[in-house]
Amino acid sequence: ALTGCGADGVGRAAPGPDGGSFSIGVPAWYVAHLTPGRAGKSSVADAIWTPLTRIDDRGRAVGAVAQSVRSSDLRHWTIELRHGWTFHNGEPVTARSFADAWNAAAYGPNAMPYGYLFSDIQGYTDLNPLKGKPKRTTLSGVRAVDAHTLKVTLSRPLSVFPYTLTSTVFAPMPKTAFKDLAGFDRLPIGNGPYEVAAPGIKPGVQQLTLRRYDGYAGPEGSAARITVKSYQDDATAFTSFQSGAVDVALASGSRLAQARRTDADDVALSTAGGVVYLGFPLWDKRFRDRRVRQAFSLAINRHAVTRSLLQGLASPAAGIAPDTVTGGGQRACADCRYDPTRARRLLSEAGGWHGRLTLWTQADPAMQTVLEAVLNQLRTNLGITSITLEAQPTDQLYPNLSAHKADGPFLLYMGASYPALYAQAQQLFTTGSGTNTTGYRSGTFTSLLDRAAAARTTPRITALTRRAERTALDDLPLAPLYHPVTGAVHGPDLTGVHLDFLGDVQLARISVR
Amino acid sequence: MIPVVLGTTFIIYAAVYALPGDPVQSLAGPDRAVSPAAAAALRSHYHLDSSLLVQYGHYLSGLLHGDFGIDFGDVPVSSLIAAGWPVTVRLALTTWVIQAVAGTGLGVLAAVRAGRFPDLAVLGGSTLILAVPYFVTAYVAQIVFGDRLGWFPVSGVDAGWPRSYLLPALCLALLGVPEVARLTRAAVLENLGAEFVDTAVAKGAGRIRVLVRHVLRPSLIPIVSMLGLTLGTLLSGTILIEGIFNLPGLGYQTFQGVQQHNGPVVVGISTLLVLTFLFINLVVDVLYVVIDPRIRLD
Amino acid sequence: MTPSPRPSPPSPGPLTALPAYDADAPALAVDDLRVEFPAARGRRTSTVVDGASFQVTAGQTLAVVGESGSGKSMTARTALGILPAGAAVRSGSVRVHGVDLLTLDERRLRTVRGRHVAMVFQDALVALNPVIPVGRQIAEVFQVHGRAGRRAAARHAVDLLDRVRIPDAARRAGHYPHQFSGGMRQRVVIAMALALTPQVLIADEPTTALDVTVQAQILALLQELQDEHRLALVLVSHDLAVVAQSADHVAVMYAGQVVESAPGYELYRRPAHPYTRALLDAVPRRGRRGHPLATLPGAPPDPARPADGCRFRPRCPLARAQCATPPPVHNVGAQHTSSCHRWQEVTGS
Amino acid sequence: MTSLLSAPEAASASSALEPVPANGPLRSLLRRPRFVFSAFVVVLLCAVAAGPGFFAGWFGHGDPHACDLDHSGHGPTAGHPFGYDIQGCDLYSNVIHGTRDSLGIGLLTTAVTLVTAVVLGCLAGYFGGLLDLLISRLMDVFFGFPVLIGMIVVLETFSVHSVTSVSLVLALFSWPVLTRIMRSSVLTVRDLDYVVAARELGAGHLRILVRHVIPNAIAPVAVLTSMSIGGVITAEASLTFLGVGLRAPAVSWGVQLNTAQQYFTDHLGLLLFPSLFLSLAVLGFVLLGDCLRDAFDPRLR
Amino acid sequence: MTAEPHSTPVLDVRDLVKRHPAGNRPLARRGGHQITAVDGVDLTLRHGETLGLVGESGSGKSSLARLLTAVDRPTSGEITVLGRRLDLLRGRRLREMRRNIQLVFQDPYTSLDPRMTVYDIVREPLLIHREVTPRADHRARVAELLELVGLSPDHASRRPHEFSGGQRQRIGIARALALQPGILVCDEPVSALDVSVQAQIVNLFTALRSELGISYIFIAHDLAVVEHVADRIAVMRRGRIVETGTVADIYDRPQHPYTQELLASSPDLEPALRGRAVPDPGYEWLR
Ligand SMILES: Nc1ncnc2c1ncn2[C@@H]1O[C@H](COP(=O)(O)OP(=O)(O)OP(=O)(O)O)[C@@H](O)[C@H]1O
Ligand SMILES: Nc1ncnc2c1ncn2[C@@H]1O[C@H](COP(=O)(O)OP(=O)(O)OP(=O)(O)O)[C@@H](O)[C@H]1O
Ligand SMILES: [Mg+2]
Ligand SMILES: [Mg+2]
Ligand code: NI
Repeated sequence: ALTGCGADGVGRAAPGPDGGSFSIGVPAWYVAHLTPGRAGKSSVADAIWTPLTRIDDRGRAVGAVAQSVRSSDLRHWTIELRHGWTFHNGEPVTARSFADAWNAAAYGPNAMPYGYLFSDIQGYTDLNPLKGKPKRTTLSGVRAVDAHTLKVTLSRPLSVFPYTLTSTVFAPMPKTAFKDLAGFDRLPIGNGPYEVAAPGIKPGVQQLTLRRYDGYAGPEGSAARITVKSYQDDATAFTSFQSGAVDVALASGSRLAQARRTDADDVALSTAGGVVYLGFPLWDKRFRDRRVRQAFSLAINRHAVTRSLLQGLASPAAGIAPDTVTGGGQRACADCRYDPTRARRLLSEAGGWHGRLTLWTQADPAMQTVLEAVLNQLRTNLGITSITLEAQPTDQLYPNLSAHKADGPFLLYMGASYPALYAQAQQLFTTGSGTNTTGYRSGTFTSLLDRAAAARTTPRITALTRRAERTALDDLPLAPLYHPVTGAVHGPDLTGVHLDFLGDVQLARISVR
Repeated sequence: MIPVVLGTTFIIYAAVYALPGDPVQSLAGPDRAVSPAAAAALRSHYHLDSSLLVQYGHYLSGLLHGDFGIDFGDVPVSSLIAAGWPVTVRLALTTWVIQAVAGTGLGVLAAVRAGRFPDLAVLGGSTLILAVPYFVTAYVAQIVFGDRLGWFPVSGVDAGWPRSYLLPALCLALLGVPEVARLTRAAVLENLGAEFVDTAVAKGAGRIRVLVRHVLRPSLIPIVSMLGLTLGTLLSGTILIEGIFNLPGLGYQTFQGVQQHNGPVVVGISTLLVLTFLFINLVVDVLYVVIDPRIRLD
Repeated sequence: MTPSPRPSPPSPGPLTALPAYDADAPALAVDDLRVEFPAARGRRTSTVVDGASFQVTAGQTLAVVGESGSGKSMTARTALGILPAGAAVRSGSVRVHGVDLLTLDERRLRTVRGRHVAMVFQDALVALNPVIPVGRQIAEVFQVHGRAGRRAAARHAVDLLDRVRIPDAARRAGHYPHQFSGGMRQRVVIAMALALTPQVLIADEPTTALDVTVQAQILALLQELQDEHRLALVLVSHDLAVVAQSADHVAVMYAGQVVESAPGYELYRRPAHPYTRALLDAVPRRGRRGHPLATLPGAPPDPARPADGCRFRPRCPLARAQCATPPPVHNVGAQHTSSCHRWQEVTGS
Repeated sequence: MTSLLSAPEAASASSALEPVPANGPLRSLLRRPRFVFSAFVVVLLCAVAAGPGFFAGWFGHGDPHACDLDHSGHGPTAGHPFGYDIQGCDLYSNVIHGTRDSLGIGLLTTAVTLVTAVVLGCLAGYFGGLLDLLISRLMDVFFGFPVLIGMIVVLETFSVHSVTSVSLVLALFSWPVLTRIMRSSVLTVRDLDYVVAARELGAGHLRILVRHVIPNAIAPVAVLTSMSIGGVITAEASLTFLGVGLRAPAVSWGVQLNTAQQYFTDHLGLLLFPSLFLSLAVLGFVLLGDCLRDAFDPRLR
Repeated sequence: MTAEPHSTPVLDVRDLVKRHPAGNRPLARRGGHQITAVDGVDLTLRHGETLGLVGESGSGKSSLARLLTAVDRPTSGEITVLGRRLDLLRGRRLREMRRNIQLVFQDPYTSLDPRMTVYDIVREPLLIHREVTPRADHRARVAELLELVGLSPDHASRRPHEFSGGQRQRIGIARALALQPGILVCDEPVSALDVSVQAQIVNLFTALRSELGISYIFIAHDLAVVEHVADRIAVMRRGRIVETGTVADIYDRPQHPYTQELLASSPDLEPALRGRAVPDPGYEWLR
């Protein structure tokens, strides 16, 4: 029954002449924070904020608030803003709005968790000294030339800078924000297609109402009102969806498989722009020998894992990015096949396996299940009997990896922060990257990637990054396993439910029938 | 009191401090590593860079000014508690009442019919309940009663008390009902053969009266202890159920606090719980004397 | 009795409404009662009451005396259908004015208990609920029979306590059993039994813990009830002096059987069973200080291994071969019976 | 001195005393079907725990680690009476092999908890005063202490997820409940007349506790204990659920149940079979506890 | 026995007071009402003597008995047992002292551990004070004690609830006798016994006294029994001892009005038995 009860938050999508309303169930962290520097990327953030650039349907970075993003040397960028953009309170969006927002996000004492994304901009280290109070409060590399021109200087050439700008972390903030950052976090005034209705987020209140912002300068949102309900548990969100309490919910794993079996029309799928890989601890001498790593990679039956265990909700990987990502989808990895005989032979050539093998992963049931399958296959195909599994919360796992304390292969997911192979390659393999978990370093790779960063055209960047990827995967510091598929389920009266490259539903495009 | 609170807060603070893992990492999201500079900034903001004693001292001095600290989103812990406490209390009390009523009722029934069908049924039921982890039961109940049958809301507290709380409370109560029931059964059996029960029968008192006033009443000590305990543990131990049923109670806050290593949040909530326990146990101790006047407590 | 301002008997009530009710029948008639603890765990069946019979008419007192462990309490409890766990009634009947209590259903029995037939249990401390103030325990009698509201019942309870000579009754009513002395508890139990002025009172050693002055008062109270309300009293007692003073009739029990039954004065003058005689001889008497008291050699038979024939045979100096057969009940005199083959020798000597 | 007490009448006595069947309820127990059943179940489970290989091999596929993803979640087939788990391993042999760890955790935790509870409960209830105050407040702290942190801290500090460490952690957070119950019943018993009588005989505290207080006060604790074995095994599943319990390739019912939780809508067997075994174990121990209780109930003898 | 009977005091009580807190409501027990159960009692018990204690129900006899055996602690006053201040003893000393002074509880049933067999109950004192009887003899000793109080040793494996009131009372007596204490405080030990068993117990007490020199405090309501066993009698009323004297003094020349009332109310069997010869225990009448 379609009774209009959107306001009290119970239930169903309600159509209306103004576009109607619907509700969506999201993980709690989506609505834990709403300030750009704190929120991270999520569909809610996307609805509230519009940064300078956005990814179009073909995976390219195109202007959003920005008219153009240009650079001659890939270090000094000039950004021209479009006219007519306003915040939800009517304040115009100017270059200042961006500069101030970025400064606030990057300023250490503000303790914005996503402030580190600004580290490529010149002056970032001044705002975040390793010790003591920062002497400056603004990024020296960011300058608002006039109301609609922003000049940015990076600390190194970066051809994909326009891509990085797609993140909502780079969104602007109005002047009122800086008076009370904490209060703003709960009831922000954004510049996106939807504005946050009072009272915003409140402890103990699990829902947030978004109202279409009619002064939006971009493509207007189709629904007039969106109720966002937060769930502590994905399974609950899914069950709530089934019972009709929300109209859209994210889903994965067996629940998604089940939904796809029963009701394929109302399921939106997307191959995530990332990879699940088995990384090798290159600091462990047992894994110094490439043949050992090859043996491990060859011993894993990727197809069996994706088909049986993951019920088809993943595609076997032979590279670090799927084809949904610019440059992704190439068979870069020669050893990402299933060949147990060769695996066994390689291992014995390398001297066989000695001692106990520990497989690591993050404390996440889905990952653990996969790792268990990997474990079984290693046991069967390589004859390693003494294997244990170690699952740690990420806040333990990552420090352990970067301290080189893990003593065995680790199963991890790496998602591109923007849909370009470059991003994946950069995050996974560059020396010094925080997400280079394997400790891989290679001169060839670095120079190839540096060249890619300095390249001027997209095909050129892609070609160079692909070469870099192949180089790295030849060394096999990690074995890509699969590209997971994420999905969303929605009610029959919604159309336009799409997932973007990171698996987020784009709220503005959902319309109610 | 004061030493208990001080000791507790310190122990818990220390435990949170000792939690392995890096709070800053947990702040930054699942698959990112934080740059050292940003990490340092976060640490100093939340005083994570100082030693345990300094942190604790800082916390205490805040406490003296009525400041319970902030969570990692800069939300005051006091407002977190203010928001979560009512939910948790409602859930706990609902559960507790179900447990108390169903538990003692079934226990008495089982004792009176010891060895016969009702007894065996209670035993069988308890066995089955114990054999399935309650989070599994909760998911099943959610799907069956919430979704398929639609008797209860699947999750959240939108439908208010009691509708929103019934299903989670029932699931949670399942944990305690067998215990209370079996405890009651044993206690009642113990007193069923007592001579004063015969006296009551000789007076012509009815079955129910004999059972309730003469058998159950003197058997209440262990039952009351148990119920006191469960009330307390219900307040503190609802993390899983709150998560599954998406109730915005303290459980979720604690869980987050633990995951993020946020001393003030965890300590704030735990201290509240310890105080509650102190109070409940004090009441229970007093009840002992009311129930059985022969007991003296010094 | 103050609390129940009713005219003299027979008191109307659930019992009188029963079809089998017969106002002229004996107030209590126990016939051929047999109570056993059935065999369990390598233990034999023990028959603790073995064919006991006696009766008492309204307004009269029947005293039951006998060896410790001879089944007096068991008989008394059976009469109200309150057996300890494990015990079973094998045969017999307990009739109150013709109504067999043993065949009444639980619901009817409940209306009779406490109201028409009341009982004073032997062990006063364990007979009182330790966690309920004594006043309320007494008041409960009124409440369960719907004879008074909460407050009135409480007032009646205080009255009753006063009547059984508990000093400062109003305050004491709020105390718990463990705060009372042995004798006081016993009086509480008596008060409870008397609350509704029952037609039959079975009192199991009601005055053992009372000093003689209070005992006299309690006995006088009972006497008064008998006179006014034709209370039938079954008095289980060891105190032969009390029995002599107040019993119209005495039944002597030995090893689960009633071995002799006689009007009070007759039993003392002319005991017709060797056990009765031994009992009388064992009474400590004035002026015999320094002499050991007469005792009965040997031990009573184990109820699990009863000797066939006369139960007293193993201890009886008169035992002959003839005693190996169960003795019949001999009429010794008016209302005087004895189960001894050789009763003549006992009385004759 | 003893001359009189061996007076003539008593002379025959010494020989007459039958050998007392001293506290030997075993014989009568053996005659109860419930006891026989529960003892059988418990012994069987212990045997399975001791030598799972033997039992697991009954249907010809005894290796819990011989898995083939192609069979993931398949139902029962010949040789695989329970079907396959999500990893394509034989579910039957997994359940059988899970007995050891599960039962181990259940028994160890329960034993540690019981001993602690009895000792501390007696100390607090019997002696009272300062000791009671200390123990009670310690319990309050433990009650209010977020179990989750405790478990994570301890388990991560041990950094082993073995049967022993999991058991100890579970025990660490379950003793206060039993202790308080024990304390309460000790409180009711300690001033009863027969305890006073024993004291009057000159009995020391230890004797009074062991001979009089504990036997008369233990019933509630015993009841809870017999149930807690099952509770602990499922609690282990919750720990795994929270990510701090046992983990694969350790096989325990808790681990299996936890996995089942994700898949039970599709593969009910994953939930059913471990639960079935767990029920059996719970039933066995609860019944056994019941029988023991009955056996030591003076009135039911 | 060495000491001259009736000379040395074994038990000496000075100005003993016991108050029980007695509020109606359990929570308000502190500071509330008090019941003075024993109110300044002075008492002396000599070696080998039996002191009969009679008095009104509720007059504090049991309370006094419990004080004398250190079951309860006095509110004030002194208790000297065998030359030592009982009320000051603690711990081990007290436990050792208890071997010498034993109590037969007024309520037999509640003072028996329901979960123990009679054998264990009667044997327990022997286990506590190991020096009394060697372990090997325990079985025989328990059987002997049971026989002494007229119980069948067959009953040793039963539990208290399986006995009749009188039988329970005798279990309590057997337990108290096990240690052969120097002083035995008996709180209505024969109240639930029929006269023949009562006679047996009374004879036993008398015999023990003459053989072992046990001193008794014997609380009873049956004045005939008291007269039979006691050397001296103390009459209690409202927490005080109102009169003490030899048996002859009390029975023949009662001074205190309460004593006189007591004697007057005592039911007399003599009229009923009038004319019957006083028998010998030898059953001559049957020969
Ligand atoms: N639960 C029981 N199991 C076995 N025998 C029992 C049980 N209860 C009582 N008896 C036995 O039944 C017999 C009769 O007991 P009862 O209490 O009727 O005696 P009584 O005549 O009242 O004795 P007393 O004068 O000592 O109270 C006794 O021999 C006693 O040992
Ligand atoms: N634990 C207690 N709490 C409060 N009052 C008590 C307690 N024990 C005894 N009393 C009171 O103390 C007084 C004396 O009791 P006590 O038991 O000593 O009397 P007694 O002389 O033994 O009487 P009886 O002959 O009836 O046994 C009584 O009024 C009794 O109510
Ligand atoms: Mg009796
Ligand atoms: Mg007394
Ligand atoms: Ni609706």
